[in-house]
Amino acid sequence: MIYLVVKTSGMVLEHVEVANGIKYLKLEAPDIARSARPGQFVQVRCAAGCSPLLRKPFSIHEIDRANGTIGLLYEIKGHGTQMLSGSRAGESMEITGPSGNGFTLPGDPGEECNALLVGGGLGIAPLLPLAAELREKGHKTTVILGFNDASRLCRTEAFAREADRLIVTTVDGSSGEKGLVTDPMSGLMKREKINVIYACGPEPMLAAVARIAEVQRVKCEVSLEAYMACGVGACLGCVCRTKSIGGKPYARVCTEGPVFDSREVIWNG
Amino acid sequence: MIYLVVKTSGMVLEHVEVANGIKYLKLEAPDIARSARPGQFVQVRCAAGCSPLLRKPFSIHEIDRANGTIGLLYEIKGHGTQMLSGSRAGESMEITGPSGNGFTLPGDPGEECNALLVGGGLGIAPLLPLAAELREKGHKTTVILGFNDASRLCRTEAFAREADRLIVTTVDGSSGEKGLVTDPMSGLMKREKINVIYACGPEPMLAAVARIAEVQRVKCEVSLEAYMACGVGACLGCVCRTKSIGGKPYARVCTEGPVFDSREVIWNG
Amino acid sequence: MDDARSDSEAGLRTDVKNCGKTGFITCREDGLKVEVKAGMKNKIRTDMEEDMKTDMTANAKVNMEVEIAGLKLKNPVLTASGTFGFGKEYSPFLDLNRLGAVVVKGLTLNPREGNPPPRIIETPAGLLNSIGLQNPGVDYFLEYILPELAAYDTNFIVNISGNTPEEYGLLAAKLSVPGVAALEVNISCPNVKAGGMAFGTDPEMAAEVVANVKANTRLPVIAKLSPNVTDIAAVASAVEKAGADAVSLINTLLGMAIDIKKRKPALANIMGGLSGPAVKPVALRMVWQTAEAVRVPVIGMGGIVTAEDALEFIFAGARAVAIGTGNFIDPRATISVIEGLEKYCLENGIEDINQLVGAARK
Amino acid sequence: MDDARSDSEAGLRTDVKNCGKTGFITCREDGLKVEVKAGMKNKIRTDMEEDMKTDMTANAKVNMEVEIAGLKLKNPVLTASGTFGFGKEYSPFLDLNRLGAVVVKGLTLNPREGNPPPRIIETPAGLLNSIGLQNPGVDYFLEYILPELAAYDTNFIVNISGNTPEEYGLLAAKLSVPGVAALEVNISCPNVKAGGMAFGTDPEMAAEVVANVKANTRLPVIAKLSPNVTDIAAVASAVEKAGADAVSLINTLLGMAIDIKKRKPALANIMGGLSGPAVKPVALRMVWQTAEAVRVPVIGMGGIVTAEDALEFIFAGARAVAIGTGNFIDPRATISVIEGLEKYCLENGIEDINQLVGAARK
Ligand SMILES: Cc1cc2nc3c(=O)[nH]c(=O)nc-3n(C[C@H](O)[C@H](O)[C@H](O)COP(=O)(O)OP(=O)(O)OC[C@H]3O[C@@H](n4cnc5c(N)ncnc54)[C@H](O)[C@@H]3O)c2cc1C
Ligand SMILES: Cc1cc2nc3c(=O)[nH]c(=O)nc-3n(C[C@H](O)[C@H](O)[C@H](O)COP(=O)(O)OP(=O)(O)OC[C@H]3O[C@@H](n4cnc5c(N)ncnc54)[C@H](O)[C@@H]3O)c2cc1C
Ligand SMILES: Cc1cc2nc3c(=O)[nH]c(=O)nc-3n(C[C@H](O)[C@H](O)[C@H](O)COP(=O)(O)O)c2cc1C
Ligand SMILES: Cc1cc2nc3c(=O)[nH]c(=O)nc-3n(C[C@H](O)[C@H](O)[C@H](O)COP(=O)(O)O)c2cc1C
Ligand code: FES
Ligand code: FES
Repeated sequence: MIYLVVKTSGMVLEHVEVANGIKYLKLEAPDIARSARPGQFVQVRCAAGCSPLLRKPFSIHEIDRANGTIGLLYEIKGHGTQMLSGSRAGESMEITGPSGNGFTLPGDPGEECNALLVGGGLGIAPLLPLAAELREKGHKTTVILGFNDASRLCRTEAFAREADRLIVTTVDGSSGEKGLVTDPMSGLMKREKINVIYACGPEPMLAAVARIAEVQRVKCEVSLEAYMACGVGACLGCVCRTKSIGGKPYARVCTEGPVFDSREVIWNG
Repeated sequence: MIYLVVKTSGMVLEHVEVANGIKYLKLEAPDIARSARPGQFVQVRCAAGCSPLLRKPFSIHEIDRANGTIGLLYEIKGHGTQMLSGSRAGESMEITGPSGNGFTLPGDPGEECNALLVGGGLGIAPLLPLAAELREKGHKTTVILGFNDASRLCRTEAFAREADRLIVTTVDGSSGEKGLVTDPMSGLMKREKINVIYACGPEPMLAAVARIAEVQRVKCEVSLEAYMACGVGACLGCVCRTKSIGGKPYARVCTEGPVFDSREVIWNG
Repeated sequence: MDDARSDSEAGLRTDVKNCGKTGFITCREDGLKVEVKAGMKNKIRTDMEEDMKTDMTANAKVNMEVEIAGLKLKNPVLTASGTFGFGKEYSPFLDLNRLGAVVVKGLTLNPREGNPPPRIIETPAGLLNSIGLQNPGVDYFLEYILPELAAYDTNFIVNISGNTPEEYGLLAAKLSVPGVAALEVNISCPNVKAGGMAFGTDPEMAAEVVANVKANTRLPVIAKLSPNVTDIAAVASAVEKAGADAVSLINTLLGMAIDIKKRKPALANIMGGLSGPAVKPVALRMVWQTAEAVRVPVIGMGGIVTAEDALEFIFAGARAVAIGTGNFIDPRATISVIEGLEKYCLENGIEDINQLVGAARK
Repeated sequence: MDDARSDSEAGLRTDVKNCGKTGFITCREDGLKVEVKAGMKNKIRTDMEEDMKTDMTANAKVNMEVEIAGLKLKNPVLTASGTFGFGKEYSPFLDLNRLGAVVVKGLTLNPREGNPPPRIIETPAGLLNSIGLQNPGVDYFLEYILPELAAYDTNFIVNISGNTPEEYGLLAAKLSVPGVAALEVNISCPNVKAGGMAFGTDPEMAAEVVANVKANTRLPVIAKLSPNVTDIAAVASAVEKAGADAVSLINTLLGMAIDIKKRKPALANIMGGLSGPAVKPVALRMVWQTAEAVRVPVIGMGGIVTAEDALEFIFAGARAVAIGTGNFIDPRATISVIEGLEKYCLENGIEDINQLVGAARK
């Protein structure tokens, strides 16, 4: 696999709060947009100085090759994202990317697939460009987006444009179906044949998705998160435990991942 | 001496570049404006997080008791002032003050004084409220402002409003008289009787002013700078060498200063 | 501005003692005013703050009290020696009576001038200092400062430094007077060339110093450890054996900075002590190791600014924490740590903060 | 996106070797593109960068070359072991040939899995890591990695760690092959329970390790010192006496962090090594002390991100500097340090960077 990774300066084009504590950031970054694939990520230097110290990883949430822009969707979590949230249109920031392997698109060219995309919380971010690309390639997509509650719901309109079918769940039922994002999966998979599942979200959710996929014998790719330092495979800081990737017990989330075949991952607990 | 020192949240009302790399910042801070005296300073937390770590000291450059505002004039020097320069109207920042002793106003009430104010570079900052107060009290003031070159010249209009006479010097002659800020002093003091000199600026300049004052036997107060941590006299980090203040060799710039009788100061080199 | 002002609009009043020559009218973040009357010598009444505190804990029922070496502290939050003066310097910003204890600036037998300036410089997330133990000497403290402190209703712990073990003993004897709640034995100040450093880096000498102090006082004795050692647990165990009732750590890490423009060390003294958030991971590791090695209570410090920082130390095994450089970042840091700890306990159903001590070790 | 692309618009071309399985099309900050052809094994030509470099130094005439233990380096900027992989991981961002040397990830006799995750966590201005020396082992390195590195025109220094002094000797013997420019003896990694740490904190053991390495190689030997000691100068002197041709410091400071939510240590390994700007003052102080104690060249590191940081170390007495955590903050940090140092020399009329070594000590 060949990929491009660049250090570049991205100019903020749009920066808005799309839900409680969640922001959408659109950057001009033609070098990254040109080669980015769904499931890849960028690392953003959130502030000058050393607070925070590290560039912070965010999934690429939108890829507009024609206009040379990318979109990010992020939650204000700690100091880095707090600092990032202060940036305004016209300012620019150091970013590197696109990094990581990205999702594997299904099937041979021409073969139509029925794909299920499952995103929990901010895990919805990388699924949008994936849905777009699946649609472009002529596949069928069902997207399930799970949020804690209505105040955190966002980007459903963007997903509605790309997905054939969109299901929204909230834990407290304040929007969409009440329950976990995994709840609609079994029913759905009983009613129709799903060829491939893509999931991103908190680890317990991913583990649940992986279990369902395994039981139903459906290929499943999950996008993992890890604290990252270098982002290019050099520091070995971001590893997760896998069964056999490269014959080693630990795989680097930044380079062998962030997307893994769910059967490869050894889940905690 | 009784003073008030508060920790408060100051709202940015105005923040503009007034010369190359020099900004004027107007803050709503009624608690500070109420009790501030010329020569006192505030400490500003330039950014959340720990980059920079310390609150940075700035002279109070304008005091508007009626409107509850203060003005600061600062140079973008290092990381702290760089971060500060990004703040916008409507945002607020943590500040403490007014701190320090401030200038001693001359003479007994009713007695008219002829005061000479000498400011070099950013050392002009604390002289503006001093000029205003001297004028209010019916004293006569001559202000000499020295800049490196025309690109750094600023706030002359504000000084012109408060001073009886204003002299501007630049090192390269690109504005006003060519030369050092101390150059016009001797001629001036030959022509007329100056009762008191107030000076603020880089240390070599202050040492030169102090020498002139001593030769001419004129009372002279200088406002010193020092790296500060606590700003309230607790850490003993900001000391300068003095002849006898409090019987101790070192005086704290933050509390015994920043204004000192020039005869008390032991100049470096 | 030469008269004390009363802010009757505020509708709240508190009498605060005049602090030495300088009186304060304090005014807090929350807009409440505190009036100062010059020369007043009454016991300080801070009804307003007490009210606030009571309000907060009324339904709460969190026990914040901890015991260090037989000394009861209202809460586990102390100030770190050398960063808080004698306490009163910070009284414009907060009510000292709310603190678990104030640890005052390090005292020596004779007055000390301290090091020439520059004495401080900021480093990434840290502060280098080489104050050099400037202080008025123990006798001045006893005569002029301690009587003033009696007006406050909090514990004052006195930090001491000597050139010889005997000097420490002498200091301990002199300071064993009412008003002094405990002694903190600074065997770790890296700025005094004559001895100070050596005591803290050698377990035997550290023990000798502590033994001398113990022989000269009945006050609780806290040994303050230097982090500039290969094996902190060994030093901690040695001072415990010598009778220390508690240990506190860390003092500053020896460091330096260079002024690029001058091509000279940034501090006149060349080297200085590093403190602040930068050192927190090292401090926390040493607290963890020390809590494992000794049975006496551990007072943790090094880079604490927020309640979260304090919790890290408590979880690592610290019975109490001290805030040093944090006071410079936010003069009300101690108060926000106290309030943050209490809030954490409330939100997590913790009735007694002592339950959290060493939680990460279990 | 499965094909290598050529960006003819850029009008510039460079052939870059395919780095293992993953090929890169690199694209730098400055908008220049570098094309990759999968499977290519030619000597790397980086005409464009060479041009830039020549341009910069043409009129300049600053000598940036330094000598460490007989090894000539183009400039005094190295990468710190463990932060730069085997070099090629960073080739998308910069031309490795511009570096003074690449110090590769620490190798051990046998492959090591490393520690379980989480392995890293950010702290104020610092990074804690407990990688646990994950590496493919020396034999894999010799067979698969070293041959690839031969394509680059820079020095590769190999960092080694062993469980016994004999193991260090064995590693040294195996690695004494063409393509390895020098050995850096890691006696200081705080993450390996079996030995690593102990060697670095005891002068005698440190010397024994170095002597074993020296006996087994004719390559220059650099001893990498641990900062977790009371007296760094003593360790430095001991390894110098044992034959070390240079010393490098500092390795990471032992530290820890606690995850408040989980009430558990944030790293699976509990403790880790602290690096980054936070440690710079400690590193600089130790470089100062070491440069005073030894005659062999000192390689300084710990928190260097900018040219100003590097100058501090050079002024303190470092002949060369290494950048570790700085690469994570800015993947082109090494290049901007090199350019910044050159610019500083130009602006200050320094013809030879060696003139600046120890400038703050004079
Ligand atoms: C490949 C990848 C893609 C990601 N995509 C997105 C995205 O599209 N949108 C989004 O909001 N977030 C995403 N994240 C997570 C994001 O990187 C973190 O939320 C961010 O780094 C937090 O930075 P901070 O400084 O604000 O928080 P910190 O102060 O660093 O930490 C705040 C809290 O978040 C946790 N945390 C920090 N970094 C990570 C991390 N890398 N992984 C998991 N937990 C972490 C910390 O443990 C802590 O509890 C992604 C992470 C990875 C590895
Ligand atoms: C009482 C007082 C009043 C001041 N008033 C003003 C003012 O009105 N306007 C203004 O522009 N500046 C003023 N200063 C100086 C101002 O505090 C510093 O310029 C500022 O703190 C620099 O912060 P920084 O983070 O941007 O720079 P840093 O990164 O901290 O340092 C940049 C450079 O400035 C030097 N420096 C930093 N702090 C100080 C300091 N306190 N004194 C002297 N040199 C310093 C450093 O040594 C370094 O060379 C005053 C200082 C004091 C003590
Ligand atoms: C300016 C300053 C002065 C200090 N003076 C003393 C002292 O006199 N005695 C002492 O035991 N520790 C002294 N210390 C160390 C602190 O008490 C504390 O141990 C250290 O700073 C770590 O805590 P912190 O990171 O919260 O500041 C001093 C620290 C600073 C910053
Ligand atoms: C992720 C990581 C891995 C490291 N691995 C090694 C190693 O294998 N061998 C070694 O000698 N030092 C290792 N180090 C230490 C660095 O080489 C360097 O000494 C230290 O990080 C200080 O420099 P810095 O602050 O520039 O990072 C590692 C550091 C980091 C951050
Ligand atoms: S973040 Fe460094 S290897 Fe993945
Ligand atoms: S800044 Fe702390 S005493 Fe002046």
